[in-house]
Amino acid sequence: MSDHPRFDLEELRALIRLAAEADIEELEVQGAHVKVRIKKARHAGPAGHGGEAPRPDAAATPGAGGTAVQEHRYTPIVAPMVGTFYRAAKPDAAPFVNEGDMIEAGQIVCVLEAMKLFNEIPSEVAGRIVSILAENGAPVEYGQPLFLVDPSPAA
Amino acid sequence: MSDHPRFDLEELRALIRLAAEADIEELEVQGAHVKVRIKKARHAGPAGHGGEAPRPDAAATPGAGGTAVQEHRYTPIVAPMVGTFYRAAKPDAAPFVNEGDMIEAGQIVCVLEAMKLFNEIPSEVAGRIVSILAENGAPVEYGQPLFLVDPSPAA
Amino acid sequence: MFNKVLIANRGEIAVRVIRACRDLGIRTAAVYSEADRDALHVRLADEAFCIGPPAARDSYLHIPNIIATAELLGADAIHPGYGFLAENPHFAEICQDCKITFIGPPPEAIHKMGNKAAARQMMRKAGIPVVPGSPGPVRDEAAALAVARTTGYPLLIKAAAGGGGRGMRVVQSPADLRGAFAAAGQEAAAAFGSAELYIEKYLTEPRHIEVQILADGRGNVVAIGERDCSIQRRHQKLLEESPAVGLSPRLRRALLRAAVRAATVVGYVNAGTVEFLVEGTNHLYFIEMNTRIQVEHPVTEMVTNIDLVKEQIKIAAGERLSLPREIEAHGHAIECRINAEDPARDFLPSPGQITAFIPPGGPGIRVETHAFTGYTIPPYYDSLIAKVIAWGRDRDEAIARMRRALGEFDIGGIQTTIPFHLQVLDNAFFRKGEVYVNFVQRRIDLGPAGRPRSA
Amino acid sequence: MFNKVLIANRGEIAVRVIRACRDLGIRTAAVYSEADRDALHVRLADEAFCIGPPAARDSYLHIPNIIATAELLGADAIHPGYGFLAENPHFAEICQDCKITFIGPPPEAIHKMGNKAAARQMMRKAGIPVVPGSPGPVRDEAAALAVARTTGYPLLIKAAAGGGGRGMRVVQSPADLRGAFAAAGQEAAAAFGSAELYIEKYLTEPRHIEVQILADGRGNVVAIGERDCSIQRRHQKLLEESPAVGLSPRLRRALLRAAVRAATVVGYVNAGTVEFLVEGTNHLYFIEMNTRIQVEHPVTEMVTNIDLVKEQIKIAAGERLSLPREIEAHGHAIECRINAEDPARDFLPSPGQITAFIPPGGPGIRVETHAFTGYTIPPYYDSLIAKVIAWGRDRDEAIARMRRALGEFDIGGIQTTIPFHLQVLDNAFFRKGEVYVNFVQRRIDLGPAGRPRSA
Repeated sequence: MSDHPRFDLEELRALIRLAAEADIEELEVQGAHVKVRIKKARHAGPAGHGGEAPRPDAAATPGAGGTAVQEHRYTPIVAPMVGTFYRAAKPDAAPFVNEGDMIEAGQIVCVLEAMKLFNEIPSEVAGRIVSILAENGAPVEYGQPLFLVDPSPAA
Repeated sequence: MSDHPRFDLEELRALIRLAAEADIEELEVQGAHVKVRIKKARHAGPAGHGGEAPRPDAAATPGAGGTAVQEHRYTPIVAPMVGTFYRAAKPDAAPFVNEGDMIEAGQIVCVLEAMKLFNEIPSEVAGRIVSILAENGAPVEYGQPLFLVDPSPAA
Repeated sequence: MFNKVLIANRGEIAVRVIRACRDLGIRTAAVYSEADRDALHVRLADEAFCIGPPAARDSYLHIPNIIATAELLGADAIHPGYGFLAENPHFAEICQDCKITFIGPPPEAIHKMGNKAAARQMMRKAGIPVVPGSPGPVRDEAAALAVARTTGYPLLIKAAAGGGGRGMRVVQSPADLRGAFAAAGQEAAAAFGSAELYIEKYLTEPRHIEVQILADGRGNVVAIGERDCSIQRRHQKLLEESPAVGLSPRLRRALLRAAVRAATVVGYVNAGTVEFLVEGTNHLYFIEMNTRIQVEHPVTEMVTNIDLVKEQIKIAAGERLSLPREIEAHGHAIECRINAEDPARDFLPSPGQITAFIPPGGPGIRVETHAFTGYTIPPYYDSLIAKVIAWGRDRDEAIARMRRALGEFDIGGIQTTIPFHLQVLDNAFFRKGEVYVNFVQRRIDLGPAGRPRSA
Repeated sequence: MFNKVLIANRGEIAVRVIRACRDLGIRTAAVYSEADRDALHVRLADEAFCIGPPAARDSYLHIPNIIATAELLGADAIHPGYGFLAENPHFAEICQDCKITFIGPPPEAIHKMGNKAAARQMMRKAGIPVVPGSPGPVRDEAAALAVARTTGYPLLIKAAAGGGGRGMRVVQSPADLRGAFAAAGQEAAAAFGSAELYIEKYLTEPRHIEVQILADGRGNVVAIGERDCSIQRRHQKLLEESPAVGLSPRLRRALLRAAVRAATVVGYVNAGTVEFLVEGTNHLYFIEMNTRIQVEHPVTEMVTNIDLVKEQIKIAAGERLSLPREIEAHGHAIECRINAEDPARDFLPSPGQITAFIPPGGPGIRVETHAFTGYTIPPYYDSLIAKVIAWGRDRDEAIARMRRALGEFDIGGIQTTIPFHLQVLDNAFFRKGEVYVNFVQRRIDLGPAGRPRSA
C-alpha cells in the first residue's frame, strides 16, 4: 500500500494473544520502525468477558493442584474399529476385565462385534483399569475411548 | 496514498477496539511518524463492556506521559457533509489556509460544494495547520479528515 | 442504459440492487452511514461513499448528501430500494430536477398513492372495490360515528398517511370509538406528521393478497402474478408466498385486472404493488398501492423467472417491456423473513455481532442477505438480516425445502425469527392453506414454544 | 420409504444427500473420518459416527466399518455419493447381502460399465457408435500397431479400468507407439491394479456431452437432458452447462436415444450418466457410463426442476418413476467447480483454513458447499469446496449471473479456481459457445493472467 510503516493489526492481535496466554504483565517489542508495548490489566474480580482473549489463568498455573496433574497420565484404550462393545465373550460369561483390574499389554479387554464377527480387542498398554467408559452392548465409534488405564499404578 | 504522514483514523479506531477487546491496560505503538499510547480507563464497576469500544482514554489522560501525549493532540477537521473540496473561494483566489498557518476557532478553512451550493467550512478548533489531507477539487465523504491541526503549538 | 447507478439504501436490498446492476453491466455506487462502514453493500459496490452519521435522518434520509454523492460520482440514476426515500415524492422530484433518473414511478404517482385516503377515493371512482368506510379523511368523533352507522362494527381506524400498523385501531362499539379515535390521531401525528384518519369496515378473516405490476410508461401495464402475505404479526409481514393457495381462477383474474386498472388510473410507471384484502371466495378490496419494490418480490421472481429489479432499471432507462401480457407462474415459492428478533421474547430486537453464519443452500433455495460471519448488526436500522426463499414444484415441496433450509441455517450470537417460521411451517392450518391476516394471533403460540427447536 | 439413510461420503455431496433426505422426511446418519470431525455433513445429519483415521482407505473406503455403522445405527439404506465406494460393485453386493439398500444401480450394472473396454464392446453390439479402435484390450505393441492401421493417427491409449486421465496417452505416429504403450501400461497398473489398455481414434476437437438418465427397474428409462462438460483441464471437468449450446435437435435426440438404449442394455436401475464425445454436428461416440450421481448433476436439476438425488432415493425405495417420457428443459444453467487450488500455480492444491467465506446469493444462484468461515480443508481428500450454479432464461443471462456470483464470492485464506472460471466466462470463444475438450489448453492462458482480477 504505502511504504510507511503501518500498524499491522493482525500482528498486534497475535502479540496481544501471546501476552494474554503467556500470563505476563508487560510485553515490549521494538522493531526498526515500530515499537509495541502491551501491559495486562490486573483484575481482582471474575474473569468473565464475552470474547475469547486470555485463558482462565488457573489452568496454566503449574503448581496449583496435585490431583489435576494425576489425571493426565491416564491412557485410554480406544476402539480400533466400529462395532458393538461387549465386555464378555458371551452373554453369560464373566467380563474380560473389571474396574480396578491389573492388565498386561496384549491382554484382551473386550470384543467389538461388527458384521456378525466378534473381534477381540487387546490392550496396548499395561496398568490398572481405572474406569470403563462404554456401556455393554452400546455401539462405539472409531477412536472412541473404551477404558481408562493407569499405566503406572502404585503396585 | 499521499506522501504525507497520515494519521489514519481507521487504524486508530481499530487499535482502540483491539485494546478494548483484549484484556490489556495500556497499548503503545510507535511508528516512524506516529506514536500512539492507549490506556484503558479503570472503571470501578463491571458496567462497561457492551461492545462499543471505549473512548480514546489516552486523549483524556492529561498528565500521563510526556512525549506520548504530544502526537495525540493533533485534531482533524473533518468534512461535515458530502461535497467537492475547494481550498479557495474562487479558482483564482488565494487558499483560505496553508500548511503552517495559525487558525482560530470559527475561521473558514475551505468550501465544500454540493448541489451547486458552496458551503464555507469553519474550523472548530484553534491551532496550527499541520497538514492538508484532501486534494483541491476532490470529492470528499462525510467525516473525511480534511486538515490536521495542532491545537497547542509552541507559540 | 445507465452508466452508473447509485443505491440510496443499505442492507439486503442494497446488495440485491447491486446484483441486478452487475447482471446488466452497470457500475454501482453505494452510500453508507458511519455505522455501515463494514457492510456488505459497501464491499460489493464498485464505489462507496460515506454520507453521514448512523442516524438515518442524517444519512440514508439525508437528501442533499445523497444527491451530492450522485453528482460527485457521476451516477446517472438512483435506485432507492424500499423504505428510506423510496416513497418520498419530494426526493423523486429533486432527482428529476438534478437530471438524475429516479428508478421508480413519477413523483405524482408516488404522491397520489401516498395519501391512503385519497388513493382509496380515486380507486373507488375507477370502479375498483374498496373496503366500505369513510369516503375521505374523518374530521372528528361526530363524523366518525356517522360513518360507523354505514360500516357497522367492528370497524378500523387508520392513519391516512400511515402504514405498518401505527395510528391503527380496531373499534368494537360506539362507546369505544371516541377514545380510540383520539389515540389513533395522536399516534398518527407523532409517527407521520399528520393526524388525518379514515375509517373502514373491519373484515374478520381477510387474506392479504397483493399483485405485482410492471408498467413501462408506453402503455404497457402487466400484472406479474399475486402474493399471499397473510402471515403477519402486528401488520408486519413475516412469510409470503406465491401463488396464493386456493384462489379461484375467477378471483385471481379479478385481482390482476383490478391491479392493472389501479396502476393505469394513477399513470403508474415502473414496478409497484397493489394490495388487496380478500374475503371469502369472491370479495376483493383495494387497500393501498406501494410505489416501490417490495421486500417480498423474490417469491414472484421464483415462480415467473422475471428479475423484477432488472426490469425496474430497464424501464427507468426507457426500455419497452418485453413480457407477455399473461405471465404464467410455475411451481410455488415461499419467503421467510429472518429478523434479528427473539420470537420467544415478544420479537425483541436482538442486534449484536453474528458469531457464526452458515446460510442454507441446495436445490430450490435462494438466500438474500447482507450478513456474514463476524458482521455486527447496527442497532439503528431495521432488523431484517436475511430472506430465505424456497421454490418447489408444488406448495408441499416448497414447504419441505423451506423447513430443511431453516433447519440448517446456522446463525450464532443473536436471536432470530427462524423458530417462529418453523412453527408456522409445521402448523396444520398453514399446511392446509388456511391463512388470513390474524393467523399468527390465532394459530401460533408465541410463548416458550417459540424457542428454538430441533428441526 | 426408508427410515434412515447412511451417507457413505463427505464434503458437499454428503450435504447434498442429507438435504434430499430431509426433503423426503428421512432420517440421516453421517459417517466421518477423524479429519472431518468438524465437517458440515457431521453437523447437519441427525446422527454422525466416526469410522476411521483420515486416510480414505481406512475410513470412507473402509467397507466393514461403514457396513457396521449402518447396522449399528439401524440405517436401511446407504447412499454412496460419488467417488469413494460409489462405483464399487463389491460394496454394492455386500450391502445387498446385509439387507441394506444400496442407493444406486445393481452390482452387475456397475461391474459391466466399470470395465471400460468391455462396456465399449457391449455398446457397439447394441448398435451405439463408439470411437473406432480396438475391439477389446490390446495385448502388446504388435497388436497395438495392428489396431492403429485401422484407426489411423493420432490415436489414444487408455487404461481399461481407468478414468480421470491416468494411464492415458495421445500417440502421433507408429514411432511413438511403442514407448507410449509401455508407459501407459505401467501407469495403469500403478493406478488401477490392472495394466489392460485399449486404443481409440483420437478425435481432434470433440465436445464432451453426457446424458443424465433415470431408470426405475420397472421398464421406465428416461433421459433427463444433456450436459456439456467440455471445459476440462487434464480430463478433470471444471465447468458444465445444460443444455449443450448449438446442438441440433436431431443430434440431441440421437444422444438421448443412445443413452436410454445404453442403460436398457445393461439392465440399469437408478441414476446414471452416459458420456459421449461429439464431433462436428453429426457424430456421437459412446465413451463410458458413470453408474452414480455426478458432481455436475445440479445443472440438469436447474433446467428441469427435477431433484435427481430425491429421485435416486425414491427409485431405490421401489417407487415408480413419475416423470414424463419427454423432459422439457427451460432456460440455461452453468456450474463452476470451485476447488481449493491455485490456477496461477498450475492448479496446486491449496488446503488450509478458510478465514472468510461469504457465498454468493441473489436471483438464479444456487450454491452447494460444505465450507464455512473458519473451516479447515483437510489435505486428505479432493479439493472441491463449492459448486456455484447459475440459472438464466438464456445462456447470456446465466453467464452474466455466474460472473456476478463469482465476483462477489469472498473466500479468504486459500487460493481457489474462481479466477480461472472468470477467465473462461470472459473468453469470446466460450461466449460464442465454441467449446471442446481441449478448450482450456488452447484458449485459456494459465500464466500470470490466471491470477485474481477484479470482476
